[in-house]
Amino acid sequence: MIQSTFFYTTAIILFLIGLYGVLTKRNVIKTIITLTIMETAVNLFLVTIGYVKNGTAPIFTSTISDVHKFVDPLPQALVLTSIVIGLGTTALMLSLAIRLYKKYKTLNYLEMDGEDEK
Amino acid sequence: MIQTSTKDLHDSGFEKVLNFFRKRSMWMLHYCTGCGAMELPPTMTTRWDMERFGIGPMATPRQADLLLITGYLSIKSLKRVIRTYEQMQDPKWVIGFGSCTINGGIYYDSYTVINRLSDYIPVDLTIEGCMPRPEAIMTGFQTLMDAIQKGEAVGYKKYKENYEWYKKNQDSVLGRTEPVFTSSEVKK
Amino acid sequence: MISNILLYTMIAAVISFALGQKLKAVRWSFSALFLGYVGFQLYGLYGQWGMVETHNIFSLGSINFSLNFGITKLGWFFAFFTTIINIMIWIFSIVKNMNEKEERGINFLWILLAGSNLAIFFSVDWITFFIAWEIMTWTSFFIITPGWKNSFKAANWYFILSMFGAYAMLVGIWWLYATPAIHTLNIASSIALLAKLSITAPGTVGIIIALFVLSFFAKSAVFPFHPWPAEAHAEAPDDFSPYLSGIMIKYGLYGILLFIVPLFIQIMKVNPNIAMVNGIPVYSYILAWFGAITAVLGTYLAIVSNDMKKLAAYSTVSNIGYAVTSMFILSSAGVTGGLFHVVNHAVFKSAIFLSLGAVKFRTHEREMHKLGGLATKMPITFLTFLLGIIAAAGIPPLNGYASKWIIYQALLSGHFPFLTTMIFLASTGAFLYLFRALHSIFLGQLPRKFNNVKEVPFLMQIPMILGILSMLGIGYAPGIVLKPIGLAVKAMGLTPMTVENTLMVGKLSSINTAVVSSTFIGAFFFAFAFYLIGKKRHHVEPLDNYTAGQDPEEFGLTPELYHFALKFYEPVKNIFRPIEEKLNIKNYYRALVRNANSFGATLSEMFKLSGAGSSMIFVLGLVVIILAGWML
Amino acid sequence: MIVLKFIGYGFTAIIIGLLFMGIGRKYTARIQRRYGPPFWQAFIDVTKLFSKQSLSHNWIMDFGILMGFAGIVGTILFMPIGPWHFFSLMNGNIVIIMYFMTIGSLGMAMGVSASGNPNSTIGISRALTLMVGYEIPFVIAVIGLIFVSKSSLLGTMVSLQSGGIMNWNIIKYPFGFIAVEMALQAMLGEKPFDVITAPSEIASGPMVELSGKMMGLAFLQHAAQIFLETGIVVNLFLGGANNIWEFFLKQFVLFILSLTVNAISPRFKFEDAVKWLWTWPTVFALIQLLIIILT
Amino acid sequence: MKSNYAVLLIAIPLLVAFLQPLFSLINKRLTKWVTFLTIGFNFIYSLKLLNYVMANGAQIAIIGNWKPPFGINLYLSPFSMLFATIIYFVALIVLLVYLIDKPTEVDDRMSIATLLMVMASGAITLTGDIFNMFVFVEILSISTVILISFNNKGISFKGAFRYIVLASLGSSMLLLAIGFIYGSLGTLNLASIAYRFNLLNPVYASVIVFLFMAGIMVEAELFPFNAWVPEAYKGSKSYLNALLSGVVGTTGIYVLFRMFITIFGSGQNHIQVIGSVNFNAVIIVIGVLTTLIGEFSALSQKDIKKILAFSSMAQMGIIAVTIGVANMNSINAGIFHLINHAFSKSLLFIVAFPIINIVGSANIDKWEGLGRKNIFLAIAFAIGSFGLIGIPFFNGFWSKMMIVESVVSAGGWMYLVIGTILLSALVETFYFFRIIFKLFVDKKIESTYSVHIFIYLAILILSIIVIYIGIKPSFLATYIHKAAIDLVDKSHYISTVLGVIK
Repeated sequence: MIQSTFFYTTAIILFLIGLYGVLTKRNVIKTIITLTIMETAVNLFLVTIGYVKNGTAPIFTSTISDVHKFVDPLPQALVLTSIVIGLGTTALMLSLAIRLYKKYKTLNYLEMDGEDEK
Repeated sequence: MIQTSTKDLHDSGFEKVLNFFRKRSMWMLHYCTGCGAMELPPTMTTRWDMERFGIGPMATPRQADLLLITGYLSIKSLKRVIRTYEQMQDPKWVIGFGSCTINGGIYYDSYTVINRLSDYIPVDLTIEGCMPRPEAIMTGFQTLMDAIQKGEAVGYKKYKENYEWYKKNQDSVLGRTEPVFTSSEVKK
Repeated sequence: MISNILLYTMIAAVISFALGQKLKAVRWSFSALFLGYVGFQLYGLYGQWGMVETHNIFSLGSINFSLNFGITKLGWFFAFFTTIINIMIWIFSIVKNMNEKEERGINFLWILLAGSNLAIFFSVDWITFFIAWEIMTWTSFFIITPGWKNSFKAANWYFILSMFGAYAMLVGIWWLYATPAIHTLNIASSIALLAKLSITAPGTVGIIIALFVLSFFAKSAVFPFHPWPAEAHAEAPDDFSPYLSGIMIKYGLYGILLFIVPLFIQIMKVNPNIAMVNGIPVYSYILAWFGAITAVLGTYLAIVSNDMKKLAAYSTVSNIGYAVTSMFILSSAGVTGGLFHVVNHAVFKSAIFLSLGAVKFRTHEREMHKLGGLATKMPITFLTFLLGIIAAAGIPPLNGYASKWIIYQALLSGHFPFLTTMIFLASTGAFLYLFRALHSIFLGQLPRKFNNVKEVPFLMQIPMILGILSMLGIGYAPGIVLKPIGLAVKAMGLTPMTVENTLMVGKLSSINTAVVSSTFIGAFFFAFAFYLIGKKRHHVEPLDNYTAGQDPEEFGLTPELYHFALKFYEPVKNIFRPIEEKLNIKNYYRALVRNANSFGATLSEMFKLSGAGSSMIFVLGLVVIILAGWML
Repeated sequence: MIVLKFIGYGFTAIIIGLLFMGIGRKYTARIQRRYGPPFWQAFIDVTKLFSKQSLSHNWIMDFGILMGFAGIVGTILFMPIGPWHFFSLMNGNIVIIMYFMTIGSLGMAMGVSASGNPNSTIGISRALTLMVGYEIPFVIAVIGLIFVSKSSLLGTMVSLQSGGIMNWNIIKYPFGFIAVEMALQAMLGEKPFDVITAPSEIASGPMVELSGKMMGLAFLQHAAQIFLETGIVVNLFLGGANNIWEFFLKQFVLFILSLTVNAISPRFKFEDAVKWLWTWPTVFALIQLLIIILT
Repeated sequence: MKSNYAVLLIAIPLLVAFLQPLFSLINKRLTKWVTFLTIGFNFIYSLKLLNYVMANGAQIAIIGNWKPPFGINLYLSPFSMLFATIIYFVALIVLLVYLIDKPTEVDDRMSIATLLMVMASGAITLTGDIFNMFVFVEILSISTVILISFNNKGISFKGAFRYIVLASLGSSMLLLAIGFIYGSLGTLNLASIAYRFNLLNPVYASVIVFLFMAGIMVEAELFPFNAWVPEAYKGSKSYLNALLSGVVGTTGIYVLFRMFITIFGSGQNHIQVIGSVNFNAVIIVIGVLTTLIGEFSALSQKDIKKILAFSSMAQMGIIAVTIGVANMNSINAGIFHLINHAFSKSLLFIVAFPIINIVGSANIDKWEGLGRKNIFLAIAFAIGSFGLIGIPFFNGFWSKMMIVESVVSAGGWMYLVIGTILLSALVETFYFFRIIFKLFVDKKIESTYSVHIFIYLAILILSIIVIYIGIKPSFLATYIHKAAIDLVDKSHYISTVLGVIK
């Protein structure tokens, strides 16, 4: 139980760090990094939900039939999906960062000015 | 030269009745260029009080019957006097004050001052003096009143009859001032 | 029947729009003829009181939207008179638009406006009323500013204030509906129920009344909404200004007569506990004061304005003030006087605006000091304007006098000394600006560039002559208008005034208008006899004038210079300058708009701030959410 | 018959008015220690004016001046003159009188400003502004009287004041009378309120272009106006009259009162005149009104 | 069962999207047509399903024969089908314009993104599983970002980047909410969440609702998650903005409706979101603030795209208020207004596209005189604006009337709310009238751009709809009525999905 509290706490701390970063960082790359931290936090959180101490894979075999020891597989599926989506998002963001840098020659979001007409 | 004599223009008939009212209610417009203006306030106020004859000052030529030329007239102001006189409504009379309006007085040789007023507008009465005292002015008014009553003060008719002659005289002096004015009235 | 008329109006509008750019004359003649047809139909509807037509639109949830048209006495009266005045204006428009640049949309929108005009007067429920009200607002906005840049700012004054009013009314309508004791959208029954509710919940009733009053006041330009007419009237097409002033500005008064005044009368009957001043509810008294303030303020603003259309517009404001004051007296004479003044004002103010339109048609000038001496060039126009201002100043024997007399009767017999004084002050002041306009436009020196100005074409003169005739006619026999007004007043639950064709009986005194008119005519002949005495007068040139002996030409004096029209009432302005500097409602409105703009700019800049995560907005939002969740 | 009565009213007003003017001039002269013109001087002036040649700039000028004169003459018909009254229904309807009177002002204003002289227009602008100035105290005072007599007819007010001097409104409502008297001074255009015609400033203002019989008509109008305005005040405050001579006498007393002030006063600056009228007489009128309302 | 085929609405666009590279090998323009046809199929099929659902009541489509709550299901109800249909319809109209837009290098990829976007939006409305919803939201935001960034301008990348950052932030929160839900309720099926939600600890429920709301507010363009709106709209093409507003925004609000009323809501009639915090009040405040900020920001803008963007934001705020008020009338009104907004705003964005091309600028100051050159476009713009600001006999009028009615009838501090909303509406009216005025200014415009017939067609269809709804709203009223009942009736939702539970 202590461990899961630890994980929850870690997840929330990481999430807050990420949130702080997203809100305050003006550098495009740093923003992306903090977002990734956030995603990690959420993933950690999800995994923790399904975590059971000394748990086993949720497969009924002849030896293991204790349902309470089963680790919930669904959160893990969720996390997998989430990781995949996160990867896609990060890739997209990075490609946008490249484009932004090409256009504005800077990575500071606030310094990206001009070309506002049409 | 003046074409008609004033005798032919005298009032007659009902006009003479009206003349009674006219003489008792002379509204004057004083053209105060010269020193004669100084004599008018005492004439108007308590001491001599010309209002008892119905004579009072008026501000505009439209209502005035009597034009007082109180002293010398420069050529520039002659122009205004003529316009003012022409704007007055019949019957109307002119009184010249002092020698300046008779022969130029002390300004007789000035190139800017006219000498004889009656060459330019018909003067019904001139009051001698340099300047005339209020007593003289009062007497002058009364003389004019008598003339009006008799129907003899008909300068305005004379002016109409001899308009050409007066205009010629006026133009002859005002012509001298041509360079002073703009081109617009040279045509006139 | 009514819905058919409205449907035809829409069809007529579309036909008008379909007519090409070349067929301007056809378009305007068509619309005038069409309106003539509508007027004829309306005449036929006289007497069919209580007829209601319902068209369901849809119902969703617990609300049922439907359009209900019915004929009330008040509504018919307004509809008929406004239609007739509109026909007059459109006859004027035919020539005006044939000779000037015309926007095709104007006629289209105007026909729609005329339709919504009828719909307002024939609606018997609030939804219909509001729909007609909204259509009226936006169509008139685009007529005032059909793509002319300088008129846009002017129209905005009108539009923003009107929309503000409309939204206030919207809230009022649904508040009515949401109040369990009322829960109706029918106008007549909502009045009765509100009056009953005022015993138990005076606060709610007060707020609902305030919302409606806001709306009506905004439309009728009662203080503090008075700035819009000057702007809108001045910049509107010249033929639309009469409509604006003669008809449009009356919608608010119609609303007051339709809802507020009957409501107060009902409340007085039903609820004996209401706070009273001089026998009328205190709210009504306050509203009457608003009218009085409007009257005085409008007068002052008219006095100091130099634009002739603005002047006439402020004059309208002040006349609205009289009517409002009179109506809120709630006595029979008060309501009759207010209503009568509305009609009279419609007549003489459209005549005035038509003549101003005629002047502008020929001279293309609006600033009064650039005009002058047009009376000899445009005699019919001058006469229209002269009689118009005589009527507007309330001088007998023209129509404006009759209604002002009733207003004074109402005010004096109701014991409102200060209101009377205010109205009298405004009325005397009216004299100032009206004369100023008369002088600056028609009298004085004729500028040289207008030496070739001619009278307007005959077709344009027709409405003006009609205006003159109706002013004289109503002035001679006010009974012809007062009798239908009596019906409408009776429908509100008041005893109508005793009137005959030429006799008005008041509490303090009575008046026979025919006698007054003939007295004037007799006096004129008397004076004319004196005029015949003596020599015939002779004519002189305008510039042959007392100029202290100076020759005008030599002096460089032109007629334009010798026309005293600019800063005509500078002394009056000087007297009021200290007050005006501190209390200029227009400046408050301007500041409001400025602040709204900068507020918007600040907000939109906020979106650009602080990185892709927009922390600024985010933190603000979180704070709001937390606060809202915590406190509400 | 009615025509003759009409003419009789008109001529009465004119003759009495001109007489007042003449006597007034004499009176002023005596105050200034002058001999002064004869008391029929005003008649002489009018006759002379009608005998003179006259001009007008356009038909509006003629029309306006006629209208001005007609307005005042018409108004007089509505005023009860002692026992005389023209209309029984509207015997001194004060609202009609106030508005009918303005026909006179409007006509005059229109006529003179048609002449195109700025001096006259300035005069008119002053006259109209001054009108706003004096009508406020006047109206407030009149409203008070209307409240107490419950009628807006002068005739009724007069009959309420009958029966001795103690019933006169001047005794009952002195503050109102003071206000109206102050307003009357401005109404008559006497000093200190003679800014309208200020001869040395704006060349006698409205009259600047009037000549001959135009001026004569204006003169008559002024005479009738004196008659009318003093007459209204007599009816309002001095209890009307039982016969016309008493009426004229009361009018004359009022007129002399205002002439006395005229003879010894300087001229107000224009804005100050209006401001003054809006302070002192208005305050008096308001005091009167409050007294009436509260009692 | 017939309704099971509803999965085709998701499957076919997905399949076509993956086949698009193959089509692009043949011809790049072909991909546009394929997209168009696919969405066309979706629209027609969803229309059919809508009518079916209207007649036969709500249905579920079970995927893979796993019964809910264990399997994934689609929930076909009047409400969801109505919005699916509208989303497909708007997309179809937008694609009509997209078809004739000048060909670019990236047409094939753009087609994919569009398809995915529309598919995801449709799927969000249909799905009965919260995690599916999350996935589709992610797909929606990613494809939207791609769509925006294809405009290839600095501002598009900026907008796209801001959007993706906020969307990731939002989806993290969404995921967190899902985690909380799963951790506490052990289910991801919406119906069973709805069934058990009131069993939760109120504080815990509040956290979930808060996180969920925060997650979806990015799509719904609600304050404070709407910072992306101005730049993204500015960055993308005008007609694609119709998708942003008409599809993405509509979807976001749809989710809010579904979750707040049906899933988290307390049940019949006056619906209160479950939890220790008064979330109805929160969402009302958010809505009001969004409206206020949107309208006033729009007032200060000169760029038509930004104006319309801020205006969309504001309208979303108004609809959010109706969600918060949550009585029957307000829900009706909200749904109605959402539909109206989708049509009117799409019309405006689509009209803005040829206008920008004719005038050569999105700055409204340069639009002066357009009405003299092309009266049709000007009138269409006027119709769209009238529909949006609620001029009588245009669609928005009725819905705004209903909104005012419902909010006023809620009483209390709602008077303040309605005051603020109407103040904003006043501002909105003003700036729209300003634009319409500018269109009719007397000025010559030189341009050789000729408007394609398809654009006219798209504009005409939307204009007719806007006016038709305005004149005869009763035909829509039946749909809205059923949709609102479906939305409010929580027990019916649960029993339809899960079968009858005691």
